[in-house]
Amino acid sequence: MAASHQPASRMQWLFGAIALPRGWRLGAGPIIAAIVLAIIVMLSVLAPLIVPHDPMAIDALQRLKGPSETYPLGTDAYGRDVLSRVITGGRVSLFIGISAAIVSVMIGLLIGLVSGFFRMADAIIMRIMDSLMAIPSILLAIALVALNGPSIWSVMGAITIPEIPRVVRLVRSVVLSAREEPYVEAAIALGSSMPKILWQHLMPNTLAPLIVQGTYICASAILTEAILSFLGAGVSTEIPTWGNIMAEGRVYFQLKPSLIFWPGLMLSLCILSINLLGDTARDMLDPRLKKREG
Amino acid sequence: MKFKTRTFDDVPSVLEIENLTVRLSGNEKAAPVLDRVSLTIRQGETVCLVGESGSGKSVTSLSVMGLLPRGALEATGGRIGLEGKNLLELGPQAMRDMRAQKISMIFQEPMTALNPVIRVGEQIEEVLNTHTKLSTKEKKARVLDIMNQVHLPDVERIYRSYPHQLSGGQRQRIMIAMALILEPQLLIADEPTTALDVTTQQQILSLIAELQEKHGTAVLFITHDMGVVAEIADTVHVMKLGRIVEQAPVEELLRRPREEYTRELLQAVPSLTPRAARDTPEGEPVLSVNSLQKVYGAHGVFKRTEPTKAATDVNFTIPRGRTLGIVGESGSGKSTVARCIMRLIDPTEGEIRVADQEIATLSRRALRPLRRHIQIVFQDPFRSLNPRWTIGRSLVEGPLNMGTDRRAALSRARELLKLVGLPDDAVDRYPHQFSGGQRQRVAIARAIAMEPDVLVADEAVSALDVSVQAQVLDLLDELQQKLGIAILFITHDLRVAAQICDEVVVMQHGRVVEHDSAANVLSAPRHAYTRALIEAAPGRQWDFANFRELDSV
Amino acid sequence: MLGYITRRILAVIPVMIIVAIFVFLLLRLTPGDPAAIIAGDMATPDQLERIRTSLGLSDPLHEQFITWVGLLLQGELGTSLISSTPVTQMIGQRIWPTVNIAVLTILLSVLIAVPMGVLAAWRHRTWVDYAVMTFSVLGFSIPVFVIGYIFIKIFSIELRWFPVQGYVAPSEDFGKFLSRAILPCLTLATIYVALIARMTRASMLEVLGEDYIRTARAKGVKETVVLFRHALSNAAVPIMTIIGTGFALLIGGVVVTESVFNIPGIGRLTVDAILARDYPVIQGMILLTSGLYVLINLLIDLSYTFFDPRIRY
Amino acid sequence: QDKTITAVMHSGLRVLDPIITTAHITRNHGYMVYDVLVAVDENFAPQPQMADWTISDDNLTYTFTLRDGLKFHDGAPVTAADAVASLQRWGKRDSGGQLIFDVTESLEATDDKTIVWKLKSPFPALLDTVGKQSAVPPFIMPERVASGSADEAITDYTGSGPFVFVADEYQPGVSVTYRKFEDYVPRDGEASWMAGGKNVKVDEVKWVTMPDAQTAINALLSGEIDYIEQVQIDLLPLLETSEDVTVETRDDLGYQTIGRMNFKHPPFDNPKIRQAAQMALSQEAVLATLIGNPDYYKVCGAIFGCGTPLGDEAGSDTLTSGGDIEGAKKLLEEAGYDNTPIVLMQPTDVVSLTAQPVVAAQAMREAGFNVDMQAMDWQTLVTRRASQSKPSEGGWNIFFTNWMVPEINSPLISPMLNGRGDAAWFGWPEDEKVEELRAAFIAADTPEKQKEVAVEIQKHTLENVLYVPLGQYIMPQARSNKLTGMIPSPVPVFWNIEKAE
Ligand SMILES: Nc1ncnc2c1ncn2[C@@H]1O[C@H](COP(=O)(O)OP(=O)(O)OP(=O)(O)O)[C@@H](O)[C@H]1O
Ligand SMILES: Nc1ncnc2c1ncn2[C@@H]1O[C@H](COP(=O)(O)OP(=O)(O)OP(=O)(O)O)[C@@H](O)[C@H]1O
Ligand SMILES: [Mg+2]
Ligand SMILES: [Mg+2]
Repeated sequence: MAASHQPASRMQWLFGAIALPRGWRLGAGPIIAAIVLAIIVMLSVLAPLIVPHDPMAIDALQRLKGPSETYPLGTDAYGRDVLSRVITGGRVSLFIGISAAIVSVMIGLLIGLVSGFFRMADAIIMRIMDSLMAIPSILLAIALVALNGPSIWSVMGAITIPEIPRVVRLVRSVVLSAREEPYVEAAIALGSSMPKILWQHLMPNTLAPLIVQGTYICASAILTEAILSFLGAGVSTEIPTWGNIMAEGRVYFQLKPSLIFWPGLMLSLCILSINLLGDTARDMLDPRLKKREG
Repeated sequence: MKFKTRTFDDVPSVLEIENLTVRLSGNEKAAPVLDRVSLTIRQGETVCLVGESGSGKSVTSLSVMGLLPRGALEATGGRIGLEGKNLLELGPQAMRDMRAQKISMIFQEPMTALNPVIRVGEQIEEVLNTHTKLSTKEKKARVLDIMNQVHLPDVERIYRSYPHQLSGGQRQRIMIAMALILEPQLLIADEPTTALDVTTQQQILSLIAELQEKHGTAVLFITHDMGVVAEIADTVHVMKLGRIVEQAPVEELLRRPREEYTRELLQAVPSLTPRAARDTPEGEPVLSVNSLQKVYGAHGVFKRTEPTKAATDVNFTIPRGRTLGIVGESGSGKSTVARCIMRLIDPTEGEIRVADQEIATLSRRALRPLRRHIQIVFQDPFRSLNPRWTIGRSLVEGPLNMGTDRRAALSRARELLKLVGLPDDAVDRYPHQFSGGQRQRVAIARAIAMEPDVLVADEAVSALDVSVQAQVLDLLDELQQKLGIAILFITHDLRVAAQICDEVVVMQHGRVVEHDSAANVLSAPRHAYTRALIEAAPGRQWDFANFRELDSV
Repeated sequence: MLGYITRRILAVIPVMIIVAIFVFLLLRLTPGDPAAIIAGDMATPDQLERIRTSLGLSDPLHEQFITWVGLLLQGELGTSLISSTPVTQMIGQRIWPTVNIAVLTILLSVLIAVPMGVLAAWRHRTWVDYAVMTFSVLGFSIPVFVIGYIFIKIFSIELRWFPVQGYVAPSEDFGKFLSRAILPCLTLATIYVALIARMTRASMLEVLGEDYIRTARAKGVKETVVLFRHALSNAAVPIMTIIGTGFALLIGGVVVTESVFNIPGIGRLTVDAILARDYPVIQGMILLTSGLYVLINLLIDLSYTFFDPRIRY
Repeated sequence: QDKTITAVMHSGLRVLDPIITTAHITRNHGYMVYDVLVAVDENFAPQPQMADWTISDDNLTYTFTLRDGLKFHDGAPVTAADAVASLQRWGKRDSGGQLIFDVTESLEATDDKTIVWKLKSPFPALLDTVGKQSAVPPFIMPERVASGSADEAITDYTGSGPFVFVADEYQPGVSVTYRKFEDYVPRDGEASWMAGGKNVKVDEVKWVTMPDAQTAINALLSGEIDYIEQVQIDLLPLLETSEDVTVETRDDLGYQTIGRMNFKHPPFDNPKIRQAAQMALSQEAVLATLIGNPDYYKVCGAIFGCGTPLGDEAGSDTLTSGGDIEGAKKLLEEAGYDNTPIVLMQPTDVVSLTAQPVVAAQAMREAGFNVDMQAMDWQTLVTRRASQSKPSEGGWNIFFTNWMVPEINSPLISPMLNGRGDAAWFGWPEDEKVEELRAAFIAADTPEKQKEVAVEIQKHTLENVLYVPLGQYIMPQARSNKLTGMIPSPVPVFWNIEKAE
């Protein structure tokens, strides 16, 4: 038992209370979720090897066709194979969704912790965040594309930057309550440094709301990417992403809903899985929900 | 000494617990937390439950309330009979009706048991909202009335306060008020007076006695204070390791304990006679406090409320290796002084010197290296432990900050846990999985793991049964001998103060009213308040250790 | 506290200054030429240049900035380069639909989401919890336009309960306002219901294990009171944050919903202005929203002290 | 109860000055609010509108006489001075107008009702130009308005036409309301295109913008609106089932979609490579992707448009027959293409321009081009296409756009046939041959001769790839069956329409 703490020590420092408790049993839900997510990620990564058609090859004569043997999910308005596009679409979408979520959550977390804990910093940081919140991501996207050239990074930036203030606010609000807890006083009395208190005592409190916010950002980034594409400030609409497949299918919603259905299904499955995993992580983080081992 | 001697042979019983067994959920192999506990309380009877800390007293009471933590503990056998119904089989709605109407409970740890974001007045009032149909005005009047009855000062202010703005004892009295307001048939009080000074305690006890008189309330009283037991109990049950080991009318038990454990317990009760004086060591005092003052600012969105003067002109010094006790009225500013000394709050005025360093005005950053010199055991141990951290992790936090190697810190932590009488697996458990007294011991272990020069102990042993208490006090004494720790010991328990303090400070209304050697304060008190305090010490005519009356009072 | 509020309200000024400079620079960094929009496709370079000059776009950047700040100091936002309408008038026309829809949406969302989240936390890991989660996930992973179309299909086209599109000011005819606003609000609400419900659930779970919940139960109060008064008020701070930032987002305008339901709100105004590089309109819009955000955030912050008295500023 | 027509127009009205801009929506707005002196009818023949005219025998003096009863919306009578000021302002902005003023001796109001226009040399197309309905028509405004700068948008919207602009209800880009001008005196006779009697039969016309095509259709089906100017062709099936709605084409000429290359920079400075690119392209592929339904598009190799007097398809075989990838490859090889990336600008926020770049990029890639398709918004494209920098440094190689056929149906007006290098339209070809041919066209005095020159220009254009015509398409309109009497014209006009209750 003693030894078990040794290798975990550095990890513990980094992740606060996240150490996986022993005796925790995963239910079927998270396992299925992990498998679904893994399959979708695999499909996306391996897309170039497995798709039946070139996802960008257009064929005007095959526009908006229903499912057939050559096109199992039919074709879109450019006569492109929907199946290939949906599979390939995961590449950009998952990348943007997950990285936007991670980046904005990480940056927001750091800023929010500091801002929530130090009153002096709070006044300044939050005013900057207020300002940042007011910049529309479309404008940011167009400007970033202009500065940086059209690239996935510009899109990432344009999606992530406006999310940061919202994450900061969330983290800060949790810290504001938590910093009044006596155990924080106790940590001060024990001579813990501020970074340590922030990261080890306060940060774990923010995780549950952050998991929620993070999955939301992930989903909304994937959808926002499409909006930006269509305003000419995103990834070229030629490159399939779940977002822009759906956005392109928008016009055909009443005539050919399957154009939206498939990418929508993939996205929903993904987000559902991430949510289930997030919930599981949350439960694991809460010792009060853990069972004591015998 | 006059014991209660009423017989309850033909009085109907209110609560009948038969063979109650409680186990850790999903763990059949582990030893049960409660092992076939049986207990009967009759109308108007006061049953005291005493015993080792962690023996299952709180779990017993929670089982009666149907409030065992879901997913952690569950009742696997036996019966809890109330009015002919088995509470273990009641549905949630029926159980809800039972609570407060028929049974009320005073929880052990008042800080965590009060909702931090609702004004305490409203929290009391809520009981009335749920179970009566009074007008708003009547309700408020009832609440203020009960608050007065539990001797809360300044009830209008406290009515509007949030729990964190109250002292430990004040919170506890809120809990009591909440439980008493509806005059229940069965009152379960889980260490209701640990944070109360003896005069207030006396008031509360007589309040409960009055209730019993008027309504025939049956009381299950859990306590560590044998003095209280002697004063109020009709019947006493002694618990150890989840089992009731002995059960007898109070006088019988105190005079002729049958079980070995009971005898040990009684023998461990400290006497009220102060310890032999030790001479003051040479050299500068380790801690000196000079005209310390603390005023809690008031705040509200638009209206200003009166600020609270919690401490005024407090002066004292503690030399190396000596112990200074602070006793006094609940809410008199003891914890405030302690927190100022720790610089957890900023004193409004005054000087604090620790190891020759003026710290009252140092910045947080500059304070950090000094932290190892001065440590505190919080009055409220549960909240002072991070609920997400294992005990082991909490224990090594301080030493790691001071540069101790983790392995060494951890083995020292285990050692300390053993010294304070906690089981071996404690390091890997979380705070909520312990009993109140166990958590308090964790807090003590955490503070002494730092080997400080000054230890501030705020009600550090109040939740411990006397045998464990003795063990802990011995430990402190030993450390003091070895390392020369100076201890600031805040307590309500005059017996404890008598045992370990060299000097005693008596506080009332934020001021020091008396300050002298322990012997002088306890045997020849000068201030009226001090005299009242000593008068009120429960069981002072009884010599517990020798199972007889004290001859010399 | 009053002092704090005053300080925060005064903070509008530095925030607006930062935003003003930032937006001004950002806009001039983006390629685009309002003159080209005005002149149309066939204009010659020479004509373009003349229009540019007449719009003041040929002046050096700092002069344009000074001119604009000068206007601002007189309390003016300038006039649209494209339509020559005063910016204040344009924003004035467009902000109310957005605000009205936003308020209604948030009200609706909170009313639906909070109980949902509480229920999910209470029935943690039961089918109720999973149902709420699935619904929530659909809420934020389905594009709003899909939800909008589906609502239109069901409620407007099949059932004919509400009009397909349009906006009528509530002051003009409240009934008509409601019948037109209800679908866009519901559509937007699906996202916010999802987010708020999940946030409620997450923070409720943190709180439900606390001892004071046990105390509340010991008092015999109803389970709803335990959940909504004791637990929810402790869990409220992050939920309020989400509601507040969500509201801010709605106030900033929601382009897609405004398009689907043809609501003349500021979301479309902003996007149109950005796509047309109508600088004064964009600048005015962003300045105004930043001021609004400062106020909304102030309200959020004040709500914290209401829900958690331990929080002080 | 007022009779109101609610119409969804192809875009939002933002600019209210029909002289300063060539935007179609503003021109349409112009026709609502203003009247013109002369207007072409459906046979392309100029007809008197506000004024009758006489031409001197030497073809140098045109005398216009205003008809009686003309009033501005503020009640003031329309005078010759107003007309002169309006024509002059127009002349500064319209390219056709500029050509006339280049040869104008004088233009003056000799009395309240008479305008005398003297030329230095004959300008046979004067009446056609003054009466044209495309680009910028010379709308008649009050003198005080028209005497302002031609580079600054007007702010006084007092008009002379059949409808009054309701300033209070105007929301730029969202909606605009017009009320019937009670004092407007229509000309006698049937309405025909922009000419004839403009009889307003409703009280109010409201133009609204609906950014969402499906919403507009749903709104039309549910009777919330009366009219959609342009229906996305893929969505027609949604309307076909309804008995209350009619889908029709109002204007048979429609639009021409085109590609334009940059002559200044490699590789398209090389005519062979331009030809290779053109050879790779197939009109059918572009149109089928863009429009889908073949009823609404026409493969047409004529740079002046099919169905127009000058239209001729000479030299367009590869374009009209589905492209020749192999031929393009060969040509590209011959030309020694060094794989320089082709910067192809793709505007993603304009629905009618999203397909062309994608289809073209694929075809050119197949032919061996290294295509760098860059997505951007239309505004960025507009700015960027004006840049003469290297493609790698913020310039470009090729972009696509659409024209209304009347805007390109003659060498005089088609901007893409200007071969004067830097003074030419974006792409800046230096092409003396085309300039010569254009001069020859102006000099040609009979339709036959003109046609002959036009065919030459057609051949030359495709050979030198001045631009690539990618075919013609029409946009149908949809209206509620309650609306009757709408006249077929390229500009949607709201006079003559009746609305049943
Ligand atoms: N949630 C829990 N999970 C696991 N074990 C628990 C839990 N709560 C209590 N225990 C264990 O049950 C035993 C009995 O606890 P209980 O709180 O009843 O003790 P107690 O007699 O009230 O002690 P004290 O006097 O210290 O308050 C203790 O050993 C404690 O560690
Ligand atoms: N944060 C606060 N804000 C306002 N008043 C406070 C605050 N904390 C404590 N007080 C008040 O200050 C007084 C002294 O409190 P303190 O906690 O020091 O008492 P104490 O002597 O430790 O009492 P006890 O023995 O009951 O723990 C009390 O009246 C209390 O209500
Ligand atoms: Mg206990
Ligand atoms: Mg205290």
